[in-house]
Amino acid sequence: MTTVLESLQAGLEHALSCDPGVIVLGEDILDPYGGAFKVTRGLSTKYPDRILTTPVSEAGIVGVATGMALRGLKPVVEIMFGDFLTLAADQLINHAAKLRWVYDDRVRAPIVVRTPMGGRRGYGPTHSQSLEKLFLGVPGLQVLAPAAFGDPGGLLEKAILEDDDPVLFVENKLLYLLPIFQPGSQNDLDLAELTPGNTLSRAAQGAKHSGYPIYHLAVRSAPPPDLTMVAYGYMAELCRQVLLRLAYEEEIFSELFIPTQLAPFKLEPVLESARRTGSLLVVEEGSLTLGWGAEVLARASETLGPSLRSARRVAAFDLPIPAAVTLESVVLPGPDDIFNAAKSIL
Amino acid sequence: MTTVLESLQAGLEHALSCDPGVIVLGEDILDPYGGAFKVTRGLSTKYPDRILTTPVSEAGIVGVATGMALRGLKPVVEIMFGDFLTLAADQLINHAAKLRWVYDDRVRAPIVVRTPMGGRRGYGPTHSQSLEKLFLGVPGLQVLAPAAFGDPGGLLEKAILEDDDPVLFVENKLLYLLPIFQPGSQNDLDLAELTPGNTLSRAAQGAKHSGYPIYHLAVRSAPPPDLTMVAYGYMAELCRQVLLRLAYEEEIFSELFIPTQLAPFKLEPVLESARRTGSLLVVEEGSLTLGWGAEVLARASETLGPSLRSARRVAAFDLPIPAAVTLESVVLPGPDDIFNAAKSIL
Amino acid sequence: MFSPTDNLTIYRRLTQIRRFEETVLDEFPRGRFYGTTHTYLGQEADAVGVLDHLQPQDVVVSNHRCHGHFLAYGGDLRALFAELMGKATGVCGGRGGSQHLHWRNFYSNGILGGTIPLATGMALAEKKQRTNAIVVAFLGDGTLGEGVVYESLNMAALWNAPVLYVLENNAIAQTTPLDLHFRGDMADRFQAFGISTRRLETSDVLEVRAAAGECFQGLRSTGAPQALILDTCRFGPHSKGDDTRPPEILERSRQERDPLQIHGARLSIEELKRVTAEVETEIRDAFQQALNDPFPDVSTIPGPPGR
Amino acid sequence: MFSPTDNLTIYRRLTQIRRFEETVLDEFPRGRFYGTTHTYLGQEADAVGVLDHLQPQDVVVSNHRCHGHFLAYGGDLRALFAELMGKATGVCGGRGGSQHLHWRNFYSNGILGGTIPLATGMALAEKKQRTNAIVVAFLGDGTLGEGVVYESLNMAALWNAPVLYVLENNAIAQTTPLDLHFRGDMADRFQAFGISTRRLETSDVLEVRAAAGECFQGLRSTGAPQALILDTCRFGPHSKGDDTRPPEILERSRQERDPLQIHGARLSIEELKRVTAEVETEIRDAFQQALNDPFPDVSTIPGPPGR
Ligand SMILES: Cc1ncc(C[n+]2csc(CCOP(=O)(O)OP(=O)(O)O)c2C)c(N)n1
Ligand SMILES: Cc1ncc(C[n+]2csc(CCOP(=O)(O)OP(=O)(O)O)c2C)c(N)n1
Ligand SMILES: [Mg+2]
Ligand SMILES: [Mg+2]
Repeated sequence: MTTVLESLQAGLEHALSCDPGVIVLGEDILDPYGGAFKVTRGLSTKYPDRILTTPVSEAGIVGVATGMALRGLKPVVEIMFGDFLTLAADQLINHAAKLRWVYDDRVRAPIVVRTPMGGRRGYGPTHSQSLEKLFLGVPGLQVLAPAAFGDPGGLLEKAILEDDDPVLFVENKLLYLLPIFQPGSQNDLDLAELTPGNTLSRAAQGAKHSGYPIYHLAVRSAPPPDLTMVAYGYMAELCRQVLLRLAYEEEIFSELFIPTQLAPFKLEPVLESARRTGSLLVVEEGSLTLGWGAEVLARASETLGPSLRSARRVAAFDLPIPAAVTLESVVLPGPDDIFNAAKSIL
Repeated sequence: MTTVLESLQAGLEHALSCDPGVIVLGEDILDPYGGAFKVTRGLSTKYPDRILTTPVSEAGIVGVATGMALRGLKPVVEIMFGDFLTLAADQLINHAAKLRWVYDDRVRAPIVVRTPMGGRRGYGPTHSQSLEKLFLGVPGLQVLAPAAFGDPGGLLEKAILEDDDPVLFVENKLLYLLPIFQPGSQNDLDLAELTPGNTLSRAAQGAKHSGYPIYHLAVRSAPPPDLTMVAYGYMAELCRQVLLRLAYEEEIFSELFIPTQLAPFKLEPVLESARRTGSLLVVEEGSLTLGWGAEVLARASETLGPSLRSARRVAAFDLPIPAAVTLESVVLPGPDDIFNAAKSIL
Repeated sequence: MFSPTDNLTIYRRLTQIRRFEETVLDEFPRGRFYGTTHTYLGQEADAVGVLDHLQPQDVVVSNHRCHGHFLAYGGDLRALFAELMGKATGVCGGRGGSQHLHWRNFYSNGILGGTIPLATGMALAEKKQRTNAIVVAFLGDGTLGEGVVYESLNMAALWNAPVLYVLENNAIAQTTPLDLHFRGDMADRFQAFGISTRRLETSDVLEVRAAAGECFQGLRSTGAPQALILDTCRFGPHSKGDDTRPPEILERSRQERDPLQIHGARLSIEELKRVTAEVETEIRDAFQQALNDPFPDVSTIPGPPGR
Repeated sequence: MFSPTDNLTIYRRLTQIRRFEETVLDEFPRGRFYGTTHTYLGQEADAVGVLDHLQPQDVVVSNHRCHGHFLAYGGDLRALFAELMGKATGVCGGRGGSQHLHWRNFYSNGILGGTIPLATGMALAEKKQRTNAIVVAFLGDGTLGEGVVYESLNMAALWNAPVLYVLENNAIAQTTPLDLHFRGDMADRFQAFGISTRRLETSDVLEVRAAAGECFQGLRSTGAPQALILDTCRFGPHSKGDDTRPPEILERSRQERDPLQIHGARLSIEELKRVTAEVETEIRDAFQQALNDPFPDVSTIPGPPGR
């Protein structure tokens, strides 16, 4: 069975083999080490000229990559821990994401910045955050997040090869070793890949492809769902577990949507479902306030009005993430939190 | 009549005169220039040793100020344009805001980072943004925004002298020359200062004072409001105008809440009002997605459920801000947008 | 541009920049322009001297003070006026404004320092694609305050990026004089990264050109990054009406360090008069055309859902 | 600590750090510790030598590789073990973990480089408050990649911050050797900002102490910032089991550059044995106590509304 890590490795390698303009930059990405989380393992052996291990200069690396992208290459940057994206915030927000629009649509900056996010490994407050929320409302920046569903490597490959605009690619650390759930049926569950929404966002217009998938998971032959759940990354895996538990233990049937594109937001299938169920649960690992779920709920309430009977977010506490695992497990949202929240809004 | 600029200057100066630990750092803040927007004018003449003009090093300045704060001073940093906060993001998020919690509550980092935000002056895509939204969900960081209501200088002074935790203080550029609307009656309007909510956030517990005010504005002797509006900074001024227009032209009565503390979010009076009116309009100058309004709507929908009949945000387009004024005025939300949105949700 | 140039043409370029900038400052109070502007008055020799070495494939990365760089690169007067007026015919259709220009291989941005890694990456991309292009990146003394500059210097040296960093040291950052924002030695700031650095104090465009020539030479032969520090003078305010320097000092540098006077001395009075008059007309026409140009069509802006 | 120290005590400190770190690496696979760790093996002479000059009012700012700094500062063995185990008795009650320690005037953080402006600001605050305190800030060679370091050096020089930057150059950043992450001259990186810099290649704690003494001297007399570059060797993996260097090279540096061996040669066999045995007991007791210590009380964590 393929893991998310293997899939990402393969996607990255395939992108390198398809297009000589693809170049990978990051800290400690050379073999034999192959990167802190091993996504680049093997690449420097195969493509020694196109794998550039860098100094510890997150802002500089992203800037250098953006310059490369403006002049014809397709750079992929690895930021060792997503926590360090704060250092590259100016490069992402005031340079990479802006230039196409500011330069009157006459340049493209096709960079992909990959980075592991998330906790539950006891790495402490500066190596465990899920900071993607900081970048989800940045005009011109797309944010993608693979999950252990569908084709994470294909997602990465598509972002590298087919997307003209800057992409932030967020990999939750706990995904790497998970096996991938393929579309189809497995253990009482049905997984389907939906075509993405049709929002006319500028970014979508710029992409050469038809969009990034949303996955849909539900208990096989279940009655119509009572609850709409939406989650991305590793939280989708936790939601999968909770979805089964709700069905078995509580006879609560829910459908889970797993978007791979977080920003620009495309929520049509989620909103449609919520209109039907009237109950929406949004689950994320980042801290609650102004997390991804805030925008989901805001759009849901704008769009659905009173037909949204109850809505709720499950997220991390608004606190730094403590190193001690006992503390961390309280601060981060777990399966029980999701389970209880689901029951509480029905 | 006192302007917001004069009030802020006075507040800053008063803080300097009250506490010898207050020290001001920023680019080009010395007299005779006195800072790009003149908030520091006169200070270096009066307090030559405590006004430090700095190199062009936004990250470094915030870091230096945080170090000073950890060791007993009360530094106030001016970032010349809020657009450059991206450069200090790591210092704010991974240092200043985190250290108190991470160090087991045994340090305090009482810095205030002041910065002008906002457009409508034709400064273009890197000098016109309202980027405060990036910092509204950062655990440990408080975000304040004065408006031309009440006591902007007092707000600043309180943040400097009485708050133990880091504060980001966001000044919309168009506020500076506005006269201040004092609590009481003026031109058919009543302004009241509300005591802030009682949310038990950590930051509030840390503050030595009772909280930052929310202002309430309504047409004098109006019937019960049909609509709840909420806005901060300069958008509160535009909402004030729209509130009158709605009343005069459409006989739509609304009440406007103007929070001075954006984060941590404290929305009790707003949510109470929305529960009564069933209609909530949130107005901000920053770009729509995951702006301040997203969290307001998310909380409203979580708290109010179906009694929130209709909710809507007015915000900037999800685009960089163009330099040309004709384009900029389309991208940024104006009075007509607010007016139309208000009518549309009733 | 793109080939060694005669003295008269050089003088014309200096004059174009000078008159463009003066026109901008004159017309600003009349509400013709929007937002901010940073004029190149007094520094004209830098851009004209350095960019005279450019080949068509070369790239220029500029900063907030970009009008002079843009015009020396061959940028169009009318398009630049129009950009500053927010017109559809502007360099970036009015989106960029004074600080954000892009045309051919020219790029500028108003975030100080942030352009330096971009320039470095561009140079690496050109090298990888074997275009023989060189990237010229302009920055000011104040910009040495930004950390990302040093991150870039290190990477440029590490990977041999074909980039020439041109530091225009006018000894002031906005209103802050060098001694309040800078310590140490300016050449050392580059040499500490193993980057070969030349420094000269001049406002003579031919001296600048000669020094820049050596840098280009070095770059094209070794492929290693180079730095050129030009000690220069800013004659005007930082932006508009915000000059806090003593007028007598300014006056002295205008007397002693004027690139137009210095280079003009190489031409005859007739030549000077002719070029001045011709440029005058050019500028007036360009300004007038830009003034008559249409504002951008706002209906092209894609809005958010719901507005 | 806080006064010149005899050879035996110095040796004891070196040994405490060594045995602490070895214990951590040994026990990690047994699941006693959480998350990550960066051991100080091989670099013990740096912290012990430098911090021997500390006065009680002085401040230490440390980085990801902070255990050795913390113990040399006088930090408690059990509290450090407990912090790594996520116990309530840990230095920061388990919140910080290996990289985020604070006790008295000691501060560390896992974000590389970001600590350097903090240290600089602390020094300025101490100066303003006339405490006579000096701030010692540790950083590694890889951290010279972070731009904010240079922003800080400039400000330290500009404002005469009483700070001593101690660069521990183990010629590697995680797995990246110096020649793949660094160009230029390391002392120049500081001197380019006008910061007086000493460099020495040694693993002899007394040599380190002597050089550091000159820096402290310089600092206390001139008030100007100083830099000390210590060329050193990392004996262990970067974190755990992630050493990609050839074992023979490592073995050689363990033979030739072991601070314990080098300094131990100044003591008698009996002294060595005694100290080693005593430290052994100390470590074992501290570890055992920490192991028995309680986990933090999770009920003290304030939750978000609605959970
Ligand atoms: C990141 C950033 N910080 C601050 C500014 C505001 N600012 C614009 S120009 C300037 C001074 C720049 O000085 P220098 O680099 O010497 O260039 P000069 O203006 O002298 O040409 C400042 C502080 C900016 N544009 N970007
Ligand atoms: C901002 C940031 N980037 C990257 C890392 C990941 N990281 C931790 S230690 C390290 C290498 C540091 O090398 P050096 O500064 O030489 O210190 P050493 O580990 O050799 O003591 C890296 C890249 C980090 N902690 N912080
Ligand atoms: Mg300058
Ligand atoms: Mg090292």
